[in-house]
This record gives sequence, C-alpha cells and structure tokens, in this order.
Amino acid sequence: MPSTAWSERTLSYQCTRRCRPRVSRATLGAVEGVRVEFRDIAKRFGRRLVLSGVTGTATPGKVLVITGPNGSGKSTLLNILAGLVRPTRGSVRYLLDGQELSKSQWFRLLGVCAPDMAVYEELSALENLVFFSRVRGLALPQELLEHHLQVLGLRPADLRRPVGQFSSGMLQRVKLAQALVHDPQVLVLDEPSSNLDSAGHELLAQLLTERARRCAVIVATNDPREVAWGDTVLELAA
Amino acid sequence: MTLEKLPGEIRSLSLLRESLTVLRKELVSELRSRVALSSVGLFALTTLIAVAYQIGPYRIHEQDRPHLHSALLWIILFFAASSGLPRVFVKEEDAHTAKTLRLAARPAAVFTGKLLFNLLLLLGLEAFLVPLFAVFMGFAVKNIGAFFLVLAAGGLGLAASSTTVAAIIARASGSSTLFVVLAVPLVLPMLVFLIQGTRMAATAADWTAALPALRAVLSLTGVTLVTSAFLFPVVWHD
Amino acid sequence: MPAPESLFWVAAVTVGIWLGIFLYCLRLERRLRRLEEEEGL
Amino acid sequence: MTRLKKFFLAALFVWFCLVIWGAFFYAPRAAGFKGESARIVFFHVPQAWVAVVAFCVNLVASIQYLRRRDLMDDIRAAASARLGLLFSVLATVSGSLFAKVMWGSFWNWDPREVSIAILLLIYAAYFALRQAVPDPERRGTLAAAYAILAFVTMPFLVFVVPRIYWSLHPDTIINVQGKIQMESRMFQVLMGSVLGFTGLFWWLYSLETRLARLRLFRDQRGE
Repeated sequence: MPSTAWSERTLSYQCTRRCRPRVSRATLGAVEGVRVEFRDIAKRFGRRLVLSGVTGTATPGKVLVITGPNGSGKSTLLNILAGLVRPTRGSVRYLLDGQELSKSQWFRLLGVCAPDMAVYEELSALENLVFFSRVRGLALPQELLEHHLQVLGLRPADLRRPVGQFSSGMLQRVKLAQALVHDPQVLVLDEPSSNLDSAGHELLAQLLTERARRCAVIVATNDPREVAWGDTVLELAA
Repeated sequence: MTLEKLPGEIRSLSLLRESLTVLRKELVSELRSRVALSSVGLFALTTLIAVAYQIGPYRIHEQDRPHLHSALLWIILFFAASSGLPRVFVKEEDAHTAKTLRLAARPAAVFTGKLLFNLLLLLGLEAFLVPLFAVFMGFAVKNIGAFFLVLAAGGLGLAASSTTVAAIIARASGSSTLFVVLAVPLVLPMLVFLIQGTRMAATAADWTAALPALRAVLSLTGVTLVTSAFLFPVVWHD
Repeated sequence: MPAPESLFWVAAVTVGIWLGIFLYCLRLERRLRRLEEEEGL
Repeated sequence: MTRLKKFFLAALFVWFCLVIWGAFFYAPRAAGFKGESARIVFFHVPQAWVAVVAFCVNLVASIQYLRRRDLMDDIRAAASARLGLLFSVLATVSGSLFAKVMWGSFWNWDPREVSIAILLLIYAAYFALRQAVPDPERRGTLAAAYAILAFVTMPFLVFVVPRIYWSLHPDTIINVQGKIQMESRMFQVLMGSVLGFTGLFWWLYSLETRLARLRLFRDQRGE
C-alpha cells in the first residue's frame, strides 16, 4: 500500500487562477487555515421550511459532524455551506486569516463528496480525475493522479475502465478522489462512507485524521462510526 | 515512490485551456455514447428524405427554387440540431454530474466549452446535410464562398443562442420539449436573415449581395454572446 | 362632422366595454383593499 | 381606499370617456384612409406603447431580481410580462382589424406583423418556462435570465426588421425626419389615449402585484 502520507508533503503549487489575495498553498500551510462561519441559517422550499436558526463554525483541524433524522435538512445545509444553494435567511462566511473569500476563490479551496454528486460514467476513473484536476486549473502529472486513485484503494487495472462499470463502493472512492485531488482546505462530506466496505471506511478514517490537522472537515452523517470522528456535533431537529 | 521526486512543473492553466478541457470531455463523452450525433444525424436525414421525396428538384419552378431551398435548408438544420443541442446541459443535470462540475469549473470555462461543442456539432451537421441537400433537392449555389460564410455564421449564431437556452431549460422539468419552445422565438430573427443570406448567395453572382444578411446575423450573434456571458453564471450557479 | 348615427354606436359600444373593465377592476380593488387590511399589510 | 386613489380612479374613468368621445367625434376623418378606419390608431398605438412599457418594466424587474433575489421583483416581472402579453395581443388584433379594412386581409406578413408575432412567441415561451420550474426561487432566476436574453433581441425585431423592409404599415408618427405629420387635433386625442392607457396599465399592474404579494405573504405565514 503506497504511503498515504502524500498529503503531508503538500505540493508546492500556486493556485493557478488570478485570485485576490494570492491564495497559494505555501501561504496556507503556514497560517491558520480556512474557517467557515454560518449564523441563523434558514431555508424554505416553497411552503416547507426545511432549516431555521442553524448556527455554527467549522475550524481548521477540527471535524464538525452534522447529524439528524432523514429530512431534517442535512444535505440542504451542506449545499448551503458549500455555497451551491442560497439560504433564505442567515449568512455563511468563508474566512482565510480573517479575510472573507469570494465564491470563486472559495470553490477552489473546497472539496465536496455527496450522494447527489456523480462523476462521468462514460469516462474512466483516471480520465475523470484528469478532467476534474485540469478544469480546476491544475496541470497535475498523470502519475500523481494514478497515485491518488491507488491511495484510495483502486487497483491499477481499474484505472482505465469506464466508471459506469464500477461497483458503488469503487464509485465512492473515485468521488472521494475527485474531492481530494486539489488538496482542498475545507472538506464537505455527505455520508462519505456510504457504500464503502470496512477497509474503505478504515482508509477514509485514516485520510481524514491525517488531513484534519490543517483542513476543516464537515461531515453530515447518521453512521455512529462517523459521528465518533466529530470534535463538535451539530444536531438538526426533525 | 514518494512525491518529492515527481518532476511535473505545475503550470497555470488559463481560462482557454479549461474551456478546451471541457470541450475535450464533451467530445470524448459524445464519441463514446454518440447519442446526440445519431439523433441529430437521423433527424436530418429522415426530414431531408421526406421533403426531397415530396418536393424534389423538379416540382418547383426554376426561379422559385432558391427561395424555397434556402428556407427548407435552415429549417431542417435548426430542428435537426435542436434534437441534439440541449443534451450538452440536460445530460449533466440528469446524470447529477452538474453539481460536481459546478464545484470544479468556472462558469466561463463551462459555457465556452459547451458553446464550442455545440458549434462543432452544428458545423458537423452542416457538413453532413448540405451536400446531401444539394444532391437530393438540386440546390445550385452561384457563389460558394458567400454560402460557406453564411453557413459558418449560422452555425455560430445558432450555437450561441441555443447553448444559453439549453443551460436555462436544463434546470427546468420536462426540458426536451421546452428547448424548442424557448429557442425558436430567439432564433427566428436569425433564421430570417440566414435564409435571406443563403438566397442571396445562391442567386447573386458577386458575393457582396449576402453581406447585409451576414452583418445582421453576426451582430445578433455578438449581442447574444455578450448577454449570455453575463447571464450564464447566474443561471449556472443559481 | 362625421355621420353621427354610425359612429355613435361604435362609440357607445366602446364606452360600454370600458365601463365593464372599469367596474370589474374597481370591485377587485375593493376586495384587495379589504384583504390587505385583514392581513395588516 | 385612500383619497388620492379615489381621485385617481375617478379621473381615469372620466379621462377615458373623454378619449373615447374624442376618438370618434372630436378628431377629424383622416385623409387617405378608407372610411373611418384610421380611428383605430387611437387604440392600436397606445396598446402597442403599453406593451413596450410593460416589457421594459419586466426587464427592470428581472434585473432587480437577479441582483437582489427578492421574490417581489419576480412577482413584478411576471405581472408586467402578463400585461405586456395581453396588450401585445390587443395591439395585434386591432392591427389586423385595420389591415382587414384597409388591405382586405387579416394577416399579410408585413414585417411589423412578423415582429409582433415573434414578440408574442417570446413571452408565450417565457410563461411556458415559468410553468416548468416548480421551485419559486429558481423559477425567478431562469425566467429573469430568459426575459433579459429575449429583450436583447427585441430591438432587432421592433425597430430594425420593419425599417429595413418596405412596409405597408403607415409611417410611424415620429418618422425618419423626426417631424410629426399628424393633424393637430388627432394628435391631441392620440396623446390623451396614450396617457389613459398608461394609467390603466399602472392600475392593472398594481392590482396584480398587490394580489401576488398577498398570496406570497399568506404562503410564508401559512406553514
């Protein structure tokens, strides 16, 4: 098994898009990472009020777990925190050293893996990863991407097969690879170890503890094993 | 093999390259599944054969042919293309890959990539249909240069307006029929000028006769592209 | 002056239509006003 | 009702009766037109004018919605688009009536008719889009985006297409040289009618917006 400590020796690569401030890995590593503060979040879909009055903070090096019965709005809250959905009330602020980031900068520092997200079935695992890394503006060498996939437990033979033929467990690993490929500062995971076997879950736990030192992690789950990771737990009412 | 030894100087990828990455992905996906290609090609072929069988080269008078032929050409082109043009966004929403793409790529790169794909689809359709149309319908063109100019401008114009409309309807339900309903009124003015330009290219000896129509089509395309540049991020990121 | 009787009827019909629209909208205005007070808008 | 509103409605009613009287009796018979058909101008032109005003209000409300994401802007956009569509249909009907009298056929593909037909298609598509999106917020965004995109092509339809083609349509009042060719009394009645129609449009627009605001208020208080 290749050493999974690749994330420790972070790649020194510049964020490749003209971003204000210059968000580069070098500055990130040294200083306190990205914080996500959300206050009094509410969301209404037509008549139904799904969330109201949700407040909390995700800090680097900590794992924030969000639990709650089905339909309590866990995934909606995650979409709001990721910046994909606009809350009806309340605010979400992404702070890097006290400076608020714009949405385009924020997306580059964010890794998301959720059940309602898919990768391209007609492409192979490697092609998917190449696409998602290049479209983020990173020209990562092919060997590194293969290394990423192998770190997540995919056999070399699987790398070039179309993802459509993958089992749900392997698909989940490709989605996790896509969320981690650009070395994000904040990880938003919605039931990350769904479809994963125990080895996969172990691997995920190890990856998270290793990354959690520098990276804020938000996990929405009801799986007790995952709730155990949480430094702080946010319970959503039904 | 630990990471430090990896060469791979990380280069910054500009917007153009990200767009080309999106385009490359679209082409690879399309060439593997060939759904849009076959639906567009078959639609064009069946319509052409139905029309050519009924009207054919000899049933209409000599002087009426350019009028009728240029109108029929563009109608077949547009409606054949509209069976494939919206797929570029509808496919992403149906397969739930839109959320992953939203997080990974910049709206400008997504729009440009998809626009270029639609442009290639249209130009490919024109390359496929126009020769057949000329043979089956006995469509003689006096000025080939002007005709190709009109075809190219038409391809760009139709691609521009249909890409944005595709992005809009992809997020609405029942999107396949909705595309034609929404695209036709936007495209009609352009079709009027394209048909007029084609008629001029077919009848007039010198190519400047088609110039006014070309100018109108290109200005309409320019206006549509500029507006779409502002509107697409709003539609894409909701 | 144009022949009165022909235009007279057209004018009368037009005023009639206008009266219908006006009264319908007036009723709507009144009902809306009551609903808005109820709602405390 | 507030005193000002009562006064406005009374004034609107009297004003309209005056306009109707003026259109049929005060204004002279226009030369060069068959019989009294020219009188339709007092209704055809204001309807077209109000339609354009309504679509401009729709554009502004759509841009506001995209900037502020306030559902009231979406309501304003939908209300003005509905009225714009209504008045465009009225203008088309009165136009084709005039065409029937003057040129013998209801529809003869005059460039001005083609533009208004495309205009009707655009806003019919706008409402088809609004029906197809359940979520109110997303419906507002998509409808606003389409309205803005469609509005951009409209100057082409309304101003360029009819101008460059020879048109049966009588010269617009403020034509190329910019001087007004209309006989003064007719012009007075016409401007009165435009004013009356604009007042009517404003009243209908405010009625519909208040109604929709009430429904929105009830929805949000409902759950």
